[in-house]
Amino acid sequence: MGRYVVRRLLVALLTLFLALFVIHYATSLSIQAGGDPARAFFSADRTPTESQLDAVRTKYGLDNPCLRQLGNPCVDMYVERVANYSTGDFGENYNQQPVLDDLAQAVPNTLRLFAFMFATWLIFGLTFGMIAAWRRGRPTDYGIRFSTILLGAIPPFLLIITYKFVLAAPLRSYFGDAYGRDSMLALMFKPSFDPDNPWLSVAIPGILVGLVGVDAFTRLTRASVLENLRADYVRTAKAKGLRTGRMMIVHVLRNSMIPISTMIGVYLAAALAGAVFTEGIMNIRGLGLLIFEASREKDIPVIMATVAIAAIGVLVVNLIVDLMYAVFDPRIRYE
Amino acid sequence: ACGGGGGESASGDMKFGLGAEPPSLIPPNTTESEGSIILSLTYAGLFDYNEKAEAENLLAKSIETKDNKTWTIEIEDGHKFHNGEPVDAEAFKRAWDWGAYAPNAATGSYFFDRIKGFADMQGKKPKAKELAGLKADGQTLTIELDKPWAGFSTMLGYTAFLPMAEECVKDTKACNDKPIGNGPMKFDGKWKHKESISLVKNDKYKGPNKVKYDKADFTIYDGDANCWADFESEDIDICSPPVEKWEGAKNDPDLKERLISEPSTSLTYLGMPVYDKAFQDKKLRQAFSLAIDREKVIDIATPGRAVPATEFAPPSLPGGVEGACEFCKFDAKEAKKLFEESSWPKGKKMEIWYNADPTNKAIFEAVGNQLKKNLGVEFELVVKDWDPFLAATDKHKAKGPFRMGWLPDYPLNENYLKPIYGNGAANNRFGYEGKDFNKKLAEADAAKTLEEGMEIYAEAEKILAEEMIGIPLSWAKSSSFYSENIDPKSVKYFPVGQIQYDKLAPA
Amino acid sequence: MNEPTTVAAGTAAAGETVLEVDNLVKHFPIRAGVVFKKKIGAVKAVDGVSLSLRKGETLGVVGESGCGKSTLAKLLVGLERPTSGGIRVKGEDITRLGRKGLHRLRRNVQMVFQDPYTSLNPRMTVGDIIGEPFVIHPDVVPKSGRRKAIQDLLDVVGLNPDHINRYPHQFSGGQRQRIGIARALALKPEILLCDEPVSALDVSIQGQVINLLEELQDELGLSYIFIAHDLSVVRHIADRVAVMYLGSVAELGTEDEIYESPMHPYTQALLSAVPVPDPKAREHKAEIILEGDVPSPANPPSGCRFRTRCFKARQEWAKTATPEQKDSTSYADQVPDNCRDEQPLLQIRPGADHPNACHYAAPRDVLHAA
Amino acid sequence: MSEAAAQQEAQESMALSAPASGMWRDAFRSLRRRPDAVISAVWILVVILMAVAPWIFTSKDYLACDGDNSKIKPQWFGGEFFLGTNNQGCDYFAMTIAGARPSIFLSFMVILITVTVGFILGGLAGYYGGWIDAIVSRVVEVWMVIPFFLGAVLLLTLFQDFKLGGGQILAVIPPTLALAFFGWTTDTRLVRASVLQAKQFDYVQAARSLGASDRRMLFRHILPNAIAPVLSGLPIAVGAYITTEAALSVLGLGVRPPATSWGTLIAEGAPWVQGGYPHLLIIPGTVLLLTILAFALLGDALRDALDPKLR
Amino acid sequence: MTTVEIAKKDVLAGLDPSAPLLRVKNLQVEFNTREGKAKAVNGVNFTLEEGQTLAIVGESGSGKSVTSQAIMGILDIPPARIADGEVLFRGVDLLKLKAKEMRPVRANHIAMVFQDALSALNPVWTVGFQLGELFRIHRGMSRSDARKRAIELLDLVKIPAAKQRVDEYPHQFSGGMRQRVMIAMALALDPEILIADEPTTALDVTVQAQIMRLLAEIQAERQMGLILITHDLGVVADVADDVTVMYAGRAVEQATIHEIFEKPAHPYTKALLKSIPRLDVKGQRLEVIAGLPPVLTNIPPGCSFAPRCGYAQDVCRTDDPELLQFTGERFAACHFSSEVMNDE
Ligand SMILES: Nc1ncnc2c1ncn2[C@@H]1O[C@H](COP(=O)(O)OP(=O)(O)OP(=O)(O)O)[C@@H](O)[C@H]1O
Ligand SMILES: Nc1ncnc2c1ncn2[C@@H]1O[C@H](COP(=O)(O)OP(=O)(O)OP(=O)(O)O)[C@@H](O)[C@H]1O
Ligand SMILES: [Mg+2]
Ligand SMILES: [Mg+2]
Repeated sequence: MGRYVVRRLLVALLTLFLALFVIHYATSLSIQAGGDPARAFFSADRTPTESQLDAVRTKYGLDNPCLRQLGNPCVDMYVERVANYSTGDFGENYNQQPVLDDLAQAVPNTLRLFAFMFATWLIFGLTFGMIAAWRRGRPTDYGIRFSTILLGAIPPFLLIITYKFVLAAPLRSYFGDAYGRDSMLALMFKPSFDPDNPWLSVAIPGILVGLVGVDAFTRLTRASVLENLRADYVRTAKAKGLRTGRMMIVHVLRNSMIPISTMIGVYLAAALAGAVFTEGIMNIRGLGLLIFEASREKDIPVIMATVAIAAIGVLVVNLIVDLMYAVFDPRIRYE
Repeated sequence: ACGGGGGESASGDMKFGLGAEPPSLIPPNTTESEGSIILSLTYAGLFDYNEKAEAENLLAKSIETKDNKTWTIEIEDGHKFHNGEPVDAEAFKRAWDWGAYAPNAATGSYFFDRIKGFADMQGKKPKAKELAGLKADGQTLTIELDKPWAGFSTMLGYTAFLPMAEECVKDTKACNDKPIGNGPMKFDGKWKHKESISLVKNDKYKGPNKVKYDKADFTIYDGDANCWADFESEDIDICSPPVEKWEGAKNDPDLKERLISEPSTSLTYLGMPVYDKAFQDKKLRQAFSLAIDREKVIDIATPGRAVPATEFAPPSLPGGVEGACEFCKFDAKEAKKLFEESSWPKGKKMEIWYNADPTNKAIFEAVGNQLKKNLGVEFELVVKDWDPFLAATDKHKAKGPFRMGWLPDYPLNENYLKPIYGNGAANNRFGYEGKDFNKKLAEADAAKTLEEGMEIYAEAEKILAEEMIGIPLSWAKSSSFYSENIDPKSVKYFPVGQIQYDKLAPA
Repeated sequence: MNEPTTVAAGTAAAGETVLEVDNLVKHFPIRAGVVFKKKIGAVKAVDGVSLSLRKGETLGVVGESGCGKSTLAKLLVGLERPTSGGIRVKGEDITRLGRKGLHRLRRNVQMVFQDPYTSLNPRMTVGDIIGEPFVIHPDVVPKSGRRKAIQDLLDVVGLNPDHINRYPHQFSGGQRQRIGIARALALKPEILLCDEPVSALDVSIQGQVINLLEELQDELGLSYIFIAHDLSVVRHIADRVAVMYLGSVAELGTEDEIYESPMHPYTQALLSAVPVPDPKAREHKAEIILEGDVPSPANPPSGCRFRTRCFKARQEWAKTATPEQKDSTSYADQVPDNCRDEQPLLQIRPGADHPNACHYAAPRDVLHAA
Repeated sequence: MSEAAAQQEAQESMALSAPASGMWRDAFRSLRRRPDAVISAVWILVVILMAVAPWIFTSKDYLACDGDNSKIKPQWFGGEFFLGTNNQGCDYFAMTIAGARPSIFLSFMVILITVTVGFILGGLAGYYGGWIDAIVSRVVEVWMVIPFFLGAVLLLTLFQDFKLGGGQILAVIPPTLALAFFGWTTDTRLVRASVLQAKQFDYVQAARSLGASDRRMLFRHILPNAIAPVLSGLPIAVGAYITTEAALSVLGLGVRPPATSWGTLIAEGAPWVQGGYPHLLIIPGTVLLLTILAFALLGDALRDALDPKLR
Repeated sequence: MTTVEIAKKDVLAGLDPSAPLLRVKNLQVEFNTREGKAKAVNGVNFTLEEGQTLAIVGESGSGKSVTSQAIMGILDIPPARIADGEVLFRGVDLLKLKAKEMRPVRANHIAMVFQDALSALNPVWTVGFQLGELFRIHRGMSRSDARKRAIELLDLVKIPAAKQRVDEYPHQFSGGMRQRVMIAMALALDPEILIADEPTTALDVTVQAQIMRLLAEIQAERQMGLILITHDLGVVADVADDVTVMYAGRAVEQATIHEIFEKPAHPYTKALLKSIPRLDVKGQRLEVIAGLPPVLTNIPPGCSFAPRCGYAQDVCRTDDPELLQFTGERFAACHFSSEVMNDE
């Protein structure tokens, strides 16, 4: 098991390096094809002199000649960057702040958002899915199915935009008047992120985006539970004279968790997608907003570091998911 | 009452929003508005601009010149940086040297390019580390320019010319995170990047523009109008509404009392690519300009946030003449006539370029629609991100009229003419080489006094108004609503379109 | 002990030898590893099998699940490459054939699969399925004659030639198996490998397929290798029988020899375990009940593979063991030394004319025991 | 063949001659019986028609906008502007119709590309195994750790300069490519898994024992197995891609002007909700919602129809 | 070994000790399918007494499993529906019991062993947990007591090293051992009736023999009634006392084991016996039952077997013969039973 984890981690590291190289190559290509971002440092419609541009290029490491040769993968830059990463040096962003600070700020916020999203998925998805499977073919099933599909069809950003622009301020005012502006409820409905109350102010957006994903989660749970309800061992459980409740929880749920947990890695990636605009709209300083702004500014150190963190996240979650299988399914053993 | 509600020092706390994270808070490296707002509170410079955009002494006791080439400035004594260092001539000299020194890559370095010795500080390995034309002696700062220039003093109110403490120059990084200013406010803790900036009143400040509140918290947003939801929930004290909310806010009986709205000197115009044969016909350009109903465009795209531009330099600035551009009025008939006379091939599609931004899209879609409606020109919008857009226009790669804007570096009509349309000017992206125009400019440059020069510049503007190399569209108008926490009388605008945060007073 | 004699025993069928298998071995590597898969062991699915098949003869192969029957069949039709050993079809060694050679081989050796439900592509019509061999080997039947050839084949296997456009799911299990047989016959092979062709069928339908196979053999002179775990079916159809245990042949002989005088204790146990559909047989059948299951082919026992379950070995051991030994020795070790150390070869041993692989082979009539 | 046998055979097939149809006909028949599937299919057809032949729905040009008609609320049948206008004065009905083309084109194209790539790479990797599989699996793994949407955003911003033209189709190609660039992994994995599974099927072994060529094995026997699982996921994917394009438009990375898509309409219409012109969001939002819903419902129904266990 | 006392509660009221152990009367089960109602069980009658082994044979799809599941009350309703009939356990009609009353009957009075032990055991719980669950649910035992009982049971079914293996998972057991675990589970609460639905079909003959012997031993010891469902006539011949033959959802013949094999009274039984190859007899041509069983959604009038029957006359195509007693304990559903019996 320990050796398995170590070996998996080594592979993950390789995957990470390759993924980073893909991103590195994409950013290099974009500079080679579309010009470097030095020009954009000079705000207003003012043309800087070549000397000024050069100074900026030197300062931000954009003076490497390979960035002028279309198609050159700039391996030396890549190697240097990865070497720096291994010493914990993530470089500086184009505002000369340590990228590490950006990450230290963004990661917890995104994780908070995810916590609410995942909780929503799990709580609603599992409950709805199990009920729908158990009541399969009856009105309850159709009701759950239709309402989750409907919910899933709402583009999540639509929900967030509507919430922020239409609902948040009145709700905040309402609860503020009722319980005081610093009451939990009032703070929860702050229209944009509040660094002083990070958990409260991401709760609603997290739940909203989570609700949209409940659709797929319910579907998955339902299918998985249905599959297990048909299984022979459920018949055995019935023949043993077990109560329905015990049967569902002991003999169906745990078995159903196996396929459900497989999907968690996939969901994580989807969640990151949700993070980009949720964070953008709600002004949450998380990974999504960070990478979005960074790619706008071609802030390569930030782009690379953010992708690295996101990739590490995905890899770690996948590893955890794999290990979780073994918990849910004793047939799986890792050597 | 206070917006924060829960804070213990109820009165005197302000909550502001910044539309973006300032890239830097080192004065010579700060050229955009968000950084300037913070610097305007934390620093005090030699001059400040009054409502008429005239430079007034702030820390400067006097400024003198004989030949418009060598300028001597006496600095008031007794001012201190937040860390206790004195604000002397040396403080200015070291800041400007830092800004001009190319390897520091300060974005405001171009402000110093008229000072003698600037050229030696450029390049990868500059010959000099200090500006040869700068001399600091106690409280006396002597500046020698490359060439005489009457307008020099008008620039000095700008952020780039603020002083810097020695400690700040030694460790600019630390100074960026917690600026060591000399202004009415100072940092309360460090700059929380991309989150917030908290300022507290600097009780030791001796300048005239002391602030009337104790604390200012700036929430950093991602986007100008993003503060609006928070303004509505009373978490922010001043905010400009997004376009979509303008109509509602303006008509809100509660809110409309608390609106401040004033035009600024920020120009949006349509650059004509006269390097392209298709656009070399003057009549065509005039027709375009006449065909645009500027009021309508503003109504659609930027209601309450702009006024039609009918001149090249703003009338509010020295030298500006209202309505100097006669082709800038809306006259569809005349436009059509001129257009028909012009060389534009029938049915040719025109590209209109702009840099990615929702507001720009609305503006140029509306402009295109006007042209289509009034002249029958088919158009296509070409949108680019900031740097590819600049790269393309710099290199004359735009295949159609393109969006341009201009914020003045100093309040003078010249600043809207020479740096944009002058022969070989860095911002002349049109391929325009106007002999008469340049002659006029040279003449004005050589004028004895500023006033004299201004008039000749205005004549040059007339030439432009005939050529229509750029088609002025609108002057930005700053319109903000403020909360009940703010004394309405204290809300004032800089002519450049910024709230004067230092003047605000709690209600 | 006797001199080892050659394996090619059996007297039933005459004719030339069409297929010869010589010491055939197939090991499936067990790999593990995340980045680089290392071989950490091998499943010895087939481990030294020698057989021969004559023209017009049916060789039955029986054995318990996992003993390597299917692997053997796949090796013989070239679906798997042997680890070592030789397979000669009409004198030609096919283990070293290239693509072309294999292609040619397919014409001579064909296979009928176990499960008629999964061995037919549900998306193809019967005509397509049976006609597929002709598409793959276009020179067998000219394009124009294919439809006719397919219909002839349908007729041969007793299906309505008009059903050429139907899909497999429209047929019953027995009919599907006929389709599978028709497909195998399309190339007019001489050797047909049947891997449990009736195991998936109901008893009442089994007969149809077995009868068909017998008829076809008579008409076309086919040679069969008939794999089954049902000893009754094998007795019914086979001329000779090979009993397999854990990848190797335990006993090989004519149907009479194997059923009437089995030599190997495994064969005996196997036969005695088969329930006879006759309540009267209850009384006179010998009951030999084996302990435990077949060991894993990835880790077969040393010496005689059957020793872990062998009653005979235990009897032999008990003859010499002291009472203390009997108490202290675990069940698995209650075997004579030679069973543990020495793998018995498949050879003719005293007491019978057919080869077996047991150190203590002795004939015993389990079916008619009193 | 004996007469008795023939007779018996005839009997047997009588008993079996139930529905003489294949998997598709079966699926189709069961779909036809579900009202939700039928309604969804009709709506999808309407939407496809909007994309292919917008002129059937309106004669107005969505690009002919007059600032004088700015922000008219829906007039229904009472005026010139059925669904009103936006702030540029463009006919909103025409815009909504026009928005269908990029949205539909994008999602269909992305699916076409990802499925094609998925079948090729997944098929090759699953069928041949060995180093092809090693490479494909590794690349898939690498791609999987770059979150799909993040990757697309990155690509689109980095390569904004890449532009083909302003038409309703050309304008949507960059986001299409970006989404396809990161979207192919799912299909590839799905196909690969199906192929690996199918390789074990007896009928595949049977074809191999007949000496079938690799191509024949793949195309006749193996890949068709991957069709059902891939296909039943497509309607939901269509919905997801339409949403994704809309999300990209919110970020300003979707189709480029003057082309418009539902996503663009929503992104631009959303802030107007509270500004007093909710129709600017509600109309495209409803159309998008209905379309996604239709695809999702149809996908559900299709999956049920293709799954014999659920019949 | 310590034996934990189990107090067997009388879980069912109204039992009549003198009534037959189990009597199934005219059981009919339908399934709702797309093609319509499928009459999977269409009139099944039999009686089971203590210590008796009743074999139910019939080809695939003849309704054997559905019958057994109907007795256990574990059919999925819907799609299944019990259209008619009674299942009398010591005189109590189990079909009339409420779900709550029926639950304790399972495992306590009637237990079941399924065909495929691998899928019938839950792969994610240890064998010990699944065995112990019965005691914990029905007897309210503590976890550790239940585990002790589980070990005893594993010993009972002769699983070596039961103490260690009790904490292993089903996949760690071989096929034969899993089936032993299933049997142990069925025996746990000492039921009066054991239903074994094809308990050995998935196993090799050598293992099958082990399992069948185990079952026979236990049954003899406990005097349970055993219903053995199988399609293997060999197994039937080996262990059964009586046989019920099912065809297309109906019991078509019922007799003692010797009678059935010597003189079958139904043409289907007869054909079935002739169609199996025998181990002890050298091969002759096998007889074949032509045709197929009817489609259950569309059973033609008359005798379901008529289309495949050599004895069929016009009457068979119109009148459905009932399962009639004609000599002693023999029942057959055929218009021509005597002819069939006397024919050779
Ligand atoms: N491709 C393979 N890779 C690894 N092991 C295999 C492979 N094919 C078969 N085996 C193993 O080889 C052994 C023999 O398998 P085979 O299928 O030949 O048995 P069999 O006698 O046909 O059994 P059954 O009666 O169950 O069909 C088994 O242990 C099986 O698990
Ligand atoms: N859930 C169900 N829905 C519809 N029909 C069913 C269902 N379960 C069983 N049947 C049908 O009922 C009939 C009897 O099935 P049953 O399982 O009792 O057969 P069996 O005699 O046990 O066969 P086998 O020997 O294959 O186990 C079959 O035709 C089957 O298709
Ligand atoms: Mg096999
Ligand atoms: Mg059954």
